[in-house]
Amino acid sequence: MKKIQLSLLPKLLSAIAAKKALYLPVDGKAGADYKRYEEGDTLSRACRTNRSAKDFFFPQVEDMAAFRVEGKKIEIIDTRKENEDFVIFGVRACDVRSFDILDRVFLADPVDTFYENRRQHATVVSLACDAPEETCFCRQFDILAEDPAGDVAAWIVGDEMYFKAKTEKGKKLLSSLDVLLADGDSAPVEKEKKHLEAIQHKLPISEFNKEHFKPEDLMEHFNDPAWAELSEACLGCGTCTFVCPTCQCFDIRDFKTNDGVLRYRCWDSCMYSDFTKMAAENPRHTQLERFRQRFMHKLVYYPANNDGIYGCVGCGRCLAKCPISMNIVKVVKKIGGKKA
Amino acid sequence: MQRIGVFVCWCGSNIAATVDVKAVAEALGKEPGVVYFEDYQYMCSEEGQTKLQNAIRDYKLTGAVVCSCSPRMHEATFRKAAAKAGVNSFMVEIANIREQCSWIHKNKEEATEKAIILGRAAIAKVHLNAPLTAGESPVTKRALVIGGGIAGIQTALDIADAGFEVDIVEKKPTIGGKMSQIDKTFPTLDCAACILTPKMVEVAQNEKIRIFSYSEVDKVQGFVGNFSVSIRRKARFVDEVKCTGCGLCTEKCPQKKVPNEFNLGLDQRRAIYIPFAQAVPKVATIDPDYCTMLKTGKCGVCSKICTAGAIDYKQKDSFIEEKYGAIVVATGFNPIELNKYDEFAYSQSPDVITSLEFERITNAAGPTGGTLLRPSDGEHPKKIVFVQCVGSREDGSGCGKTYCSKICCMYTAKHAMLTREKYPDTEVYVFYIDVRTPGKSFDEFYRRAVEEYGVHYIKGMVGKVIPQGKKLMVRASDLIDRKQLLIDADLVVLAAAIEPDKSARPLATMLTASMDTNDFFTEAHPKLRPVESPTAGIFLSGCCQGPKDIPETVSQASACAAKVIGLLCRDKLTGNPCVAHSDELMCNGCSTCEKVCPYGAITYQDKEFRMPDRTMRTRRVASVNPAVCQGCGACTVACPSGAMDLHGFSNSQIMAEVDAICK
Amino acid sequence: MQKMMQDRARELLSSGKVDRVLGWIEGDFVYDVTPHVFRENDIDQLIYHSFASQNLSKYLVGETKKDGVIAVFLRPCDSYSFVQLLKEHRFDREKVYAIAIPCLGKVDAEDLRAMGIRGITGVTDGKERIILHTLYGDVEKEKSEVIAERCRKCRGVHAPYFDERLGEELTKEPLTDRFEMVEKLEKMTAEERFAFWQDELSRCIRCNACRNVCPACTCEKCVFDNAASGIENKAPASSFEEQNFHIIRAFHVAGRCTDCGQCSRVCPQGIPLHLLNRKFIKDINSCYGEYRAGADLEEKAPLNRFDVDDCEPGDVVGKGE
Amino acid sequence: MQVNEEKFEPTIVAFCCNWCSYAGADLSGTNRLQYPANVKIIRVPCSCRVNPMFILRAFQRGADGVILCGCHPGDCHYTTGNYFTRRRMTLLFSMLEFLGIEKERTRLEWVSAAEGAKFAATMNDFVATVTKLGKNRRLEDLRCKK
Repeated sequence: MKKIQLSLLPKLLSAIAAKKALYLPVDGKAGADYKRYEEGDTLSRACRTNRSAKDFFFPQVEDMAAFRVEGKKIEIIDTRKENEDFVIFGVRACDVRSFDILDRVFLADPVDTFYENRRQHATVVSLACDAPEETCFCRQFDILAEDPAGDVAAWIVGDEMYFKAKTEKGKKLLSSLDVLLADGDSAPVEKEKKHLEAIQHKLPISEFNKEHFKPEDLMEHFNDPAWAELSEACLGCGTCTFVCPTCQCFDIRDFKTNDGVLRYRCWDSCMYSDFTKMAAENPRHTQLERFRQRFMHKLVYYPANNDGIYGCVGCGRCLAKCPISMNIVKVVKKIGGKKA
Repeated sequence: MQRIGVFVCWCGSNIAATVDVKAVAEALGKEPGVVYFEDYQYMCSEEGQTKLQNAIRDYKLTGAVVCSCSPRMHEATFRKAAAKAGVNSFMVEIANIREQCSWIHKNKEEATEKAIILGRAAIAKVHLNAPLTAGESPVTKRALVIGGGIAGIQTALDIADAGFEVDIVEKKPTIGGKMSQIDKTFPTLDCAACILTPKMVEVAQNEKIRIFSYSEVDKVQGFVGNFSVSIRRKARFVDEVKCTGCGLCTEKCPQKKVPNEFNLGLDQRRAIYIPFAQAVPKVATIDPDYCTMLKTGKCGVCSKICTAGAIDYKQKDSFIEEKYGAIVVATGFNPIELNKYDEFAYSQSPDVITSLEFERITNAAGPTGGTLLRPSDGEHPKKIVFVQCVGSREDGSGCGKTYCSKICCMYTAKHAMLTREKYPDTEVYVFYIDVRTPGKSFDEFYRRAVEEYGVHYIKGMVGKVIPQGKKLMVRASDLIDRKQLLIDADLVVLAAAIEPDKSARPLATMLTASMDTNDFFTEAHPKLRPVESPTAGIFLSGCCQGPKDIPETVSQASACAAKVIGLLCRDKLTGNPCVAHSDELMCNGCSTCEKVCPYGAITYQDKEFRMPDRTMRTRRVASVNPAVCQGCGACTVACPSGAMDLHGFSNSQIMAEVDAICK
Repeated sequence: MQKMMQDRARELLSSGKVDRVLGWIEGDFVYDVTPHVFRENDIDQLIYHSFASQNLSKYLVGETKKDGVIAVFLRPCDSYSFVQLLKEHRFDREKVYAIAIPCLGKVDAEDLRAMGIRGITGVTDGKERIILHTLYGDVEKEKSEVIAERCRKCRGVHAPYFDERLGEELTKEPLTDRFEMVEKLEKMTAEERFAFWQDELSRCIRCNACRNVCPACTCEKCVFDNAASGIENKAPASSFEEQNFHIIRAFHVAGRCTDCGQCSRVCPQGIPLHLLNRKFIKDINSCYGEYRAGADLEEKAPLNRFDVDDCEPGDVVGKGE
Repeated sequence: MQVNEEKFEPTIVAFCCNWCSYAGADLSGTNRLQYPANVKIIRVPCSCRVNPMFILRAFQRGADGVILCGCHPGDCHYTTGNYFTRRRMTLLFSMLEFLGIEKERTRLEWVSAAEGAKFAATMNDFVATVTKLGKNRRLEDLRCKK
């Protein structure tokens, strides 16, 4: 366990930034968002950034290759840039869990080397949640906001910040910062954890019947008439999927440059009518089907294929951002609730 | 993928001198899809066209790019040639490397580079071109002539002679126009009435011609070959069929104080009138602004004396709907208003008159019976000053016109000469900027005026005319003798500029025909298509297109008739396939496109569609009538969903050109 | 008001005058409001308070494709969207029963959160004041302090094309001049404006919430989703794409936008998108005369008509600085 | 300071309506009136065919200035096309300016078929203005030049 006076945090951040690219949530005009550290930036204490931390490994837009056309010749150009080592500082427990969920998709065979590459270069410093929003429900997915995973976990206790390395990478990072860090006692952290856990238990979203989303119930859930009502107001925008830390669908597209083609991938949303154009059209014709797909994926398909791990981390972003306030909690209550 | 051939024209040295045509051909030959390239001295020549056709056959081309002069010049030529070789006309695009490249750039390197880029843009467009086939529409074999002056008369007669029906719409009670007001015509000095009135009679008697006098065009719809026109027949309060033209009413009408417009207000007529003795139709007209009966309901003299019972005070404007294949505009001209020319004292002294007023004063049928008398006191003027270019050839800053009115030099010479001939004791001065006399026997005519008739021609402008007692003091400068002159004239005659008739502008809007800044109708081509408007089916006759004298007007009128006959001879017209079309699957049916369409080419219908989820749905969608659409593209931009696109100038084609240029 | 609406809806349903009722329903939180199609069995759940923020009119496009008549509640701002949609033949008027309801101005939970008001569990609305019940006690605020930006310019007047009015018309003076921010931006230098918009638009994630919520954006297929349009695009892949999307979108709704402000409300990134629309509205008003989209069913939209002596771009562009 | 920069040569896209402005451009060629080769003309049937999309597209692809030429108001071959153009471009240009795009980069001009001299003068002036302004940085798409 290491610690540092909060007043010295800027020094610590500078020290990290001196060695590696450092990203951290910073308060902005419209809430907190991750940005590359610049001298003077202060760590946001907001429990949730607008965009999730998945951007670091699975950015919204990523170039894959380019084709240069000269006359009648076509040349293929590798646009891949080896990523520099970087540190993400202050990731909340929900977002940290999302990395595991993404890993199971992108690092499974065949490995997505773009993703893998970014993953390998990253060191994640997580931060325990001291002031969750009423829309937070990560605990429902057995995520411990008071004791987040990551390469290094951090807690703010009083005017001190405590760090605990959880992986080799984490240890390396902490040891590289040895000069600035003092040894810390784990007792205050343990006490803080208890305190934070108590807060978690007070959060309003608690009756969560996710146990009923078993693979064997797939057809029953799929055919549930409640989907019609749930999806009736859905606008078909991609807000929920884009703010979601675990949504991992992408489209690969060609952009016509002045001398050829740039092939890139970008996030796609299963909520879109032009998602996955199989044989010219989206097989999910109605918004009901598209809406159902998203939640069935998170709650049934994904756990069925991934040892029962749900594709939701309870970060609550979709609750806050959906233009019509339709979200996974309402879905769970309506679809899963029946079994209870 | 298209198989494109590129043909670079040298245009002799017009292109080749500033553009490295070989380099252009080679560079474009490297473009994707280009399977053949060639450069040649004159692509538009028979030999050049054969080269294009051979390449199409030998290399199985699906499209071609010709880098040459403006598409406005030879696009049609190359498209026709390609069509003959089996490639759809619309698969040929022109890169304009002459007017928009070689002729405006001096640096060969720069011009060559630009030519290549223009070529690339054309290639990019051809890649997205699709064969287009023009639709066909029938032709209504009847022509409408708007305006019954000498231009309209001649055009109507020629068309009728070819066997087609013609209607003349004339806003005045009689046809005849300005020529009927003129006394003698230059350069032959024959009497205008003597040559015009027989033609007017001919029109009246021609079975193929209908005259709608005292009428105006109210609404025009449709397109070339298929116009439908609504004609307003203004109430003349006299039954045209019953009226025998005896003229008794025009003598007995108690309302005598109506300015006679035929004599330009120099004398007065009655409230019921026939403009002049040879009017066609010779039918009386009641002037509602002056008729006591119509204004107060008390009088009815004309009705009482008319033995034919032709008077009808209750007559109302009526409308005639008729279909036409072609419309001829022959709306003519007017002298400009001179109220703003204070320096010439036009509005201050009745003895300052316009040339047209002079015509009436010297006309045997005019207010003075043809004797030259001053309007003010009826005395013989002994000293007359003619001022030319009043309101013509100005710099554009004043109230006048920038153009030359063309006819003033000649008619002023005529006036001067006739005055001197009839009244040798009269001194005649003519002030001019230049004397312009191009035309058969024109210069000889002018020289006779100077040499034989002793007219004083003075180069210089009149600065001011000051009425002083019975005299008009004319202050002017003589630019040749470099001196100031002061002439005590009895009469000043102003050669006022001529301008298109005021009715032309709203008519142009109805016809969707374009006009220049002076309100003269524009030709489809100033040299090669001078009697056609750019709007298909609209033809131009006479001064509505630009100032003209009588011989020129008549020849243009006949040329115009020839064009109309050429159109009416055809049974079917092939349309322009570059028209808008709506992708019904994208269309919202929101009616936005309809609102910006100037031709009313867009309508909406409810159609059944099979939706992606396999249900059927009725949707309101736009549909474009390709025969009515003229292909402007206004709708394509108004449409937010992009459902509306334009054949031949599609969104993707234009963007491909943009891409190629900005590379 | 809520009670009145429930009663009237129940009446309409039971009389058979309408088959469904479009209104708002509450979720786990008081601000967790979703548009909902009610039938007799669930009409008790219809709510109406300061968090009933969604514009319902756009749903009519889909709802009128179904059988039967649907009743819809129209707040003043929605009524303009309603007319605009009707004008563009986007729904079947025969199948709609429109009920005008007054509105005291809406409040956004995100705004309150930014003000430090958290854990909201309930709300009591008043004309001048609002009481927010939170986990940490009640917070009472002047309405003018917390009201959403889009509601500040509201006069409370409905577009006159509804079938009946429920409650009284609450006309009011706007709290702000809606063009204030536009004017402020116009007074900046081009550099400053560019920096401002770069900062804003660079946050865009192209989730399409602004577009999909917009009652003017009802295209069968948006040009940005249509590969054939040549500008199809799914992601803010470059700063140009961000600008392009928002310029074209604003242009496509120019003269059609009713300034309902939903675009800015739903933006998860807090981009003030309504400023783009208001810029167009301001220009239209000053160049072509006052025009309010959705106020009149017959009047031609400013971009679908012209005057021969309209101003030139040069008369407008560059005059702000 | 080292003066090593080559003279900046802007890329200018000119949309010209077929009936007036394109003919005007031809006339300036016929009269051998010079204007810079930076200007490349795209022929459209009417100025009202020009979609804001095209203008933005040009900037995206690397244009430094876009000029749109049509018939004088009242002279449109299609009667009313340029009136719509005028409204559309007034709003579009104003919006671009609102977004901080230099207002000098866009222009709408009325050039008749008879105004070859005006066409050349307009292009000379526009090229000079845009050259002075420098490269379009605010609306370009960096991916295009990859």
